[in-house]
Amino acid sequence: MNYFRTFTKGLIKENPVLVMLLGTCPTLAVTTLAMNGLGMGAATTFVLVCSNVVISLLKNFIPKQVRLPSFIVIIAGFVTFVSFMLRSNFPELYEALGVFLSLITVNCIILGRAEMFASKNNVRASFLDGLGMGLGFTLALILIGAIREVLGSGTFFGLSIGDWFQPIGFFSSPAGGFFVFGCVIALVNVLSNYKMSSKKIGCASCPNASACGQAEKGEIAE
Amino acid sequence: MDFMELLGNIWLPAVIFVGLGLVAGVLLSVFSKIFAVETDEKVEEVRACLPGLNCGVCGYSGCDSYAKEIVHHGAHTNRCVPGGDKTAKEISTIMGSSFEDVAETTAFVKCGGRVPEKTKDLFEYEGERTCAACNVLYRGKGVCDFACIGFGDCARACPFGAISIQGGIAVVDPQKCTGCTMCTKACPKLLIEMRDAHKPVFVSCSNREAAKKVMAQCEHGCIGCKKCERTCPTGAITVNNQIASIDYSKCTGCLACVEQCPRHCITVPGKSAES
Amino acid sequence: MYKEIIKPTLVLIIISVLVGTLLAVTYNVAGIADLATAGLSQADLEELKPSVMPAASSLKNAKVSVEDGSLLGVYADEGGSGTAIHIVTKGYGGDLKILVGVDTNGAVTGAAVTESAETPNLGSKVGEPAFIEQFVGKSGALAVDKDGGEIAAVAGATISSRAFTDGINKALEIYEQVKGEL
Amino acid sequence: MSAIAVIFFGAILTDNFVLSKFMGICPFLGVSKKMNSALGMSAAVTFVMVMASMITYPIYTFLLVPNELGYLQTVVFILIIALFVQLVEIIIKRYAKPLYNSLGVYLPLITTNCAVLGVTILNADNAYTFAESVFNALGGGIGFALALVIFAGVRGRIDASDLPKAFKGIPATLVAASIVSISFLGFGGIVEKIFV
Repeated sequence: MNYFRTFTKGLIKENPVLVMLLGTCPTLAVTTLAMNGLGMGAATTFVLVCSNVVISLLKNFIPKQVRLPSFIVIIAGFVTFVSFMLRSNFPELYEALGVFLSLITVNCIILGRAEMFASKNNVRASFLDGLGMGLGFTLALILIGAIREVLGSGTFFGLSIGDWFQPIGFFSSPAGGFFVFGCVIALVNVLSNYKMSSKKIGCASCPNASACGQAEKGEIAE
Repeated sequence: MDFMELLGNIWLPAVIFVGLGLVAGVLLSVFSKIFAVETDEKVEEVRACLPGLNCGVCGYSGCDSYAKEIVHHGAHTNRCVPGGDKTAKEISTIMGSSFEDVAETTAFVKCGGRVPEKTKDLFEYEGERTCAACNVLYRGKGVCDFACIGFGDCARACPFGAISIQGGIAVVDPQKCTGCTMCTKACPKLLIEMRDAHKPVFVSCSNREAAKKVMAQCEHGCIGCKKCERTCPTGAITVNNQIASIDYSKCTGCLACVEQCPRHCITVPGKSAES
Repeated sequence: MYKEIIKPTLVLIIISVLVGTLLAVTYNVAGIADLATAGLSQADLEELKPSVMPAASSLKNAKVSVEDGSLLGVYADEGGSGTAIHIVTKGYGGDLKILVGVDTNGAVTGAAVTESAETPNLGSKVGEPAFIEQFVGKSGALAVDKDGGEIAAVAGATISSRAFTDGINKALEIYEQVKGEL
Repeated sequence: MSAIAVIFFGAILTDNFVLSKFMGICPFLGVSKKMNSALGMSAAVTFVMVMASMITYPIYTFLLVPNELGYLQTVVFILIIALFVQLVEIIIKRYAKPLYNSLGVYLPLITTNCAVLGVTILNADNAYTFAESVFNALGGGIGFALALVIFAGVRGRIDASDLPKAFKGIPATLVAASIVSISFLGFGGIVEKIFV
């Protein structure tokens, strides 16, 4: 089990947001500011790492019938814990993330890694995989957040980039989110000279692939 | 926040979760036991060897119903052409019935009009890159109305990747083609037909115009001169309404007609039309 | 029987109870409870005081019996110069929360937007002093010029301006009901 | 009455769950390739959203709020949704096999769909009444269906059109989603004024 590769694959090669296109809901919603992207990324990484570790510990005790509910309860527990921490220490980040903080529970990355990786590998690998995926997610969020913040409100991590630039409202609107995300993925396609985009979105990257009876019929979810 | 007060605040959530966990656990396990779907093992087994294409060549409405038919009503086990002999053998071992050879077929494209070597386009087409869309516009962009448009609707439909677009027209790779006929349904100009897999010869043209017009449109087109008809020892190849076609039950694969054809439009797969 | 029913149920119960009680413990121990209901913290009040009620000495959270969907909090000034009422109203982009200062005879002393989902540098202009100053000293039901009132709406942001004005009216209304209890 | 109508049409048009609230984008991108899978998915999502709102409302208002346990809402809601989805899947698999074949694959996807948990949390945060919650969920589901169906059509055209190589596939879809989302912004001022 090459631990180094488990860690780094989440960063670029299998970046959950830019390559596997998981967790797109928070990616579009909270990246109006780079700081929010960082906050959401950090919170998600914390939850991802903890749930991966706990799930890989308990994987042999949880019977098949109640596998999904048990995973989800563990993940939701960690998410609520993170929301406590944020509410007391970083209230303005807590306000900014809003409902998406509790939506981390249904973030496709966390359940995906839990189902596909943590429930099959030992604790150390799961920990590294969670960390790698989490950092990859955070990097992608900061990248998109920075672009939208600079173009949308003329500031970078809160510091104004000078008043010569008239901020374009479009980029901080939902439509802007889609647009920037699309362009970033196009950029990733170019940089990886089209190796990555050949990965189909079908069942392979779906978090429930292992738990779902229809997984081998790849083309339905195509 | 002394201990008693803490307990006071905690017992309620604990009770709630015991209740929720109990309800969830019981419901899930009881449901998955009572409502377990009684699957007939044998149907599952047979279904597992079928490729799952639901192409309908076997004459049933898809692999699930074909598997049921085999197990419950003793349908022939050699109907699955894409599965070929391998699937037929597996099913007959499961069912314990004797193995019947599968009449394997392969698809072929009734057009060899490569652009620009053999024929040319009538106009520059800027619209959507699908044959279906282009076919709506004056029956395609080629000078010959029957020509293959080459935007690859058939290639996209083929689950085995057996069809590729070469020189602007679709070409079938006999090794990869399993005879599932999905491409014949995808082609808007109905140019793709099935032939006996063991007889590697087919007419790669479907132009029914008079000879003079065909000459003007494409160097590869069949002009209905009937030379092939005269040389064929078994009378397998006949020309009806200006186009040659092969009856594969009579054809012995002697390839006599290939040399005779002045237009070289009777093709052997794998070798280009000229040789 | 055991394998298929009792074991899964037991496992699920244990997991959910564990998660539930751990959360309850952290919730109570870390005292998140009183954090949540405080609404505007002391620091926020100090920060908003100049634009909401310059004359006030210090605003303290006051408990009132009035129950209103859009009322978030009431903060009375110890110096007795008036009360600040924190309300939420439906703006163009989503919720618009305003802290409105009202003096003892029911006139507006100032206001500040505490949370807004208005379109940046268009609807959000209602939070700027230029627009808010129009409300200072006024009382009773106010309206935007488009609806025949004397408040000049922000150009191109009529919906936000109308929402802000409704918010001020709502605050004045609540002040009337709450006045007795202060 | 008008409040419910505002919420219902708001959820379909102005604050559409996918195009302006950004909930449920993962299945939205993954499934909207073919029209029939888009319809199947949105039917399943709408059904689960409405049922989830109906089940979570009483628990939230009568069990959690009186005892100040609001902080447990995430865990309780998601447990109920996961349970409900799995039960529905078992029942459909048992009794409606064809329905299961066409719709079954989407049910496990729904538990990880942000829109389903999102609608229950929004109902709780905005303290909607029971009718408002159900209509919010119904509107959200129909809005999801609307966005998905519009998108299946748009996507069919995009895949067939002639694009620069870098933009083929998902990037083009996202740019198209951005344009569709702008059009949905246009409904902004309308809904409030019609019913008030």
